[in-house]
Amino acid sequence: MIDKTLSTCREAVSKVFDGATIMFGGFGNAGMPGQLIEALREHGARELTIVSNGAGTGPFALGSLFGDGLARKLIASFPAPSAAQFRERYLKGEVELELVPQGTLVERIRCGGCGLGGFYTPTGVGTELADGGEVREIDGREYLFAKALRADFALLKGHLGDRFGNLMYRGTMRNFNMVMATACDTVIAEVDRIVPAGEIHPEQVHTPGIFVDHVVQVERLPELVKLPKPGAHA
Amino acid sequence: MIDKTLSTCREAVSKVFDGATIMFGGFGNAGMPGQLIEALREHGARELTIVSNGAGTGPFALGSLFGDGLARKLIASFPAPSAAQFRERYLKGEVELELVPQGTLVERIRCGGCGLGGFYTPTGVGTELADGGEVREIDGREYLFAKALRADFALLKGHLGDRFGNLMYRGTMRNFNMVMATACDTVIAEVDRIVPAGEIHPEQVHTPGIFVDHVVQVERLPELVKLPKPGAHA
Amino acid sequence: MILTRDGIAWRIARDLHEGAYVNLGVGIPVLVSNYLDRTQEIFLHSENGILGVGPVPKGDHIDLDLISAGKGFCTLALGAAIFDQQVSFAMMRGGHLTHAVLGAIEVAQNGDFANWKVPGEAVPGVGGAMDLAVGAPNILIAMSHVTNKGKPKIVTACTAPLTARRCVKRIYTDLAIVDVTPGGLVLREAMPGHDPAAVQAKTDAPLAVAPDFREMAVPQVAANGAKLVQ
Amino acid sequence: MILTRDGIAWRIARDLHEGAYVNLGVGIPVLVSNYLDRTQEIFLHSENGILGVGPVPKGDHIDLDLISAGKGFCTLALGAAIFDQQVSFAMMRGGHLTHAVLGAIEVAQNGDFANWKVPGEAVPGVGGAMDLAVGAPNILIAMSHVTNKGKPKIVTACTAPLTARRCVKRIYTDLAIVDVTPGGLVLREAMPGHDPAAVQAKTDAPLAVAPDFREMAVPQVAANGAKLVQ
Repeated sequence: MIDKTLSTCREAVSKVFDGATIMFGGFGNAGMPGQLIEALREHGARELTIVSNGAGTGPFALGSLFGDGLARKLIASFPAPSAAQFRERYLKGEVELELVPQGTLVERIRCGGCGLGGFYTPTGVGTELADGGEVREIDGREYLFAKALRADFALLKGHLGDRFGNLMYRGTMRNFNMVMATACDTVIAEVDRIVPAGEIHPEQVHTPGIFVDHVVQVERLPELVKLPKPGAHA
Repeated sequence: MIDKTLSTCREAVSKVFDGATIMFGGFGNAGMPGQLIEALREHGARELTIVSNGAGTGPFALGSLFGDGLARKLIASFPAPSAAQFRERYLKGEVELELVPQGTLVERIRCGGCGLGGFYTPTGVGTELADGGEVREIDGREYLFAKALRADFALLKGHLGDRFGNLMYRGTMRNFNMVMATACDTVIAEVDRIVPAGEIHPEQVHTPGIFVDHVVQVERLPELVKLPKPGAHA
Repeated sequence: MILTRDGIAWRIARDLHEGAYVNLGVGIPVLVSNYLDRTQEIFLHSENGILGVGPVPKGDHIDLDLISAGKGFCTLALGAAIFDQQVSFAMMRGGHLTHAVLGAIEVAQNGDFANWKVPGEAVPGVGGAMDLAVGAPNILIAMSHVTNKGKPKIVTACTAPLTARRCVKRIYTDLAIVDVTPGGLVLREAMPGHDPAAVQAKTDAPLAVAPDFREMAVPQVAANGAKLVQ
Repeated sequence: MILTRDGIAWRIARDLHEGAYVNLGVGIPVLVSNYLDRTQEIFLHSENGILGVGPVPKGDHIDLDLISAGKGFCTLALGAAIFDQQVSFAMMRGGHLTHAVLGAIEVAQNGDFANWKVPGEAVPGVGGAMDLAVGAPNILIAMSHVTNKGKPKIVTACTAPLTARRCVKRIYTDLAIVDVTPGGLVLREAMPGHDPAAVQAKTDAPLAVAPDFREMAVPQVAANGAKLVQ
């Protein structure tokens, strides 16, 4: 019987090694694997390269990895002004930043997951993020070359999971989790609930288990649910 | 009030012009827009370029377009031996064939739909389908360049549709329908049932209405449901 | 008399109509959602994976898993769809949205604009701005006409790092509405008390005046009580 | 004594174990599903959009919308997932499947193989064969050892149009099991009555004999009554 479930986040992240590249799902707190990140922080692997849309929004979660000095590089599209821990390390020159437009980041990860070598995007052509990049004209429009991106580990968050590794998300949890699940050697997901095999309808499996190595059930930590002021965005 | 529904397939295909490039969803009979194809055949636009995984499996549906001599070119991965109407025209030199590996076909369409210019795939390197193509080494592996593909029209089949153009599929109907919906100037879908707005749960919308122009409810024609012998494939 | 931030948003909302698929950037653009004609069906896109963002939830109707790109909680409108990042950016970069409303630091007369690298901000962040800019056929800019120090933001050529080239279609400022056309900038509307010469005086790039140039008509106060002019 | 087509399939099934994600091509490969150990959980992939293809449906339990890549009706196994073509080919080309079992016209000693362009077939069709071949880490070939006319199909270099280069890991024929290794072809098993020299006589490329070479052990008849040897 296939069983990809593990009982603790500690066990799930125990193989993460110094110097590893790790992708982190989540956009804001939705789909952000807060408990796996906390276990990773306790695990203490160093010199990490972090692939994520942002760099956290405070001292918890991703912010704590920068706060503890565990990361040497960030590949991201938007390290927000609220990502104080990252920014402090970055401004001291202790962490490198590879800034990638969000759509290009998504697509580079997708390429890495689906066996493609790279692609041409119109995004960023003529901007300083294209500096040194290869520009090619295709059918009269200029495109910028971008290369596939893979990582050693993915830390993801789903809503439901099963022993096959199948994942189902809720609301806006899907975000980066779905592409990242395809592009890493070892894929670890925390979920709100592990359900019996077959309970997730085959048509509602968002991330098929083939992409997932380990699933851990967690309770949501209240401190990871930061309540933004309503009205920030309609 | 947005209303993308139309009452007849005839009306839905009425804008198709001579020389148009048309993508057809479906793999086998699942997700194959049989009634739109029949309306297109009656509409009679000629010199069509057809983009489809195959070329039909008999005198009905896609096969009828070749049978009636309406197509001048097929871009496909697998015109099966049962695609007699296509094969006859092809062997007479009346229809051109651009043969593309299935994964490359899917990805070319996806690129066309998501604004990318092209991509590098390992598929086909060193084969006669790569002849004349650009090969590039990326991180020690050889890849073949493939260009985005778009079309003037997409004819698709969904299970449920609504007035916003949202589509939901059943079983293996998704196949090419989901990518093709993103890559064509005018996207027309036949569905088994048009449901009231809001009845398709937002998390179960497979093709968001932004990609779809027209939705028509049809009854499944019995003659389009060809019953294959069970056991052909487990 | 010039527009407030709400006033700019209100004016932009008047130009969005049924069937539009719109992404609203941070800053003034997100305010546009407060002024849309609710009798028309307009789909708001959020790049984290929603088409059909609804109003901000009230009280205990918050769903912790449902946030918009600004990271605030949101609801879903009738006909909404949820998806992942690759589909979301397919909509953006693939040209499926009809409009993106974005803030800007500078807009050039050829449609170049700069909005991602704020001067004085030591840590750069770009997000989805560049993808929106190359994708949506109608890039609408919402910004003040001049900087805090009175420097024109509509320029002959951008000096700030570009977000994208030749993509802006229309600029809405607190003072005027300016179209970017192949022939150059065209002044379409200006606030009462600012004739074309006055607008030109605050604009670095040359403005042609539209044949149907008119005074902008914006009420003092919106239905929600917000001040639109000052 | 050689294997029947069912015999080759039966023997391949013995090498597939719990947790394998397998695509079975047309011809002999699809027969493998009849001989899998049902006490082990093995996921069958169908390139039209299923992971976890179940048995062929019986009688009126047919779902018209549920077909597999061979276009026959199918069912779903416990834990199955449904998806579209782009996800399906991500699994294939992205190296996520553990095995692909494919037919072949020729296999070369360096792991090149040819299976898509059948000699004498005037209309070419390739389907997903090339994508599978470059993706799955274990490409297993199922074929007769020689052609109808007795010509060896395991060759020094392919003459038929290639499907992919240097990707075959193991060849299962009606006569033998041959591994493709960096050092060349290695004969692992042969049918009773065929010693290595006899297999070599029907093989164009040179075969080394594995240190643990053995006689293939296949029963005469399978549990489902199919004849496995002839």
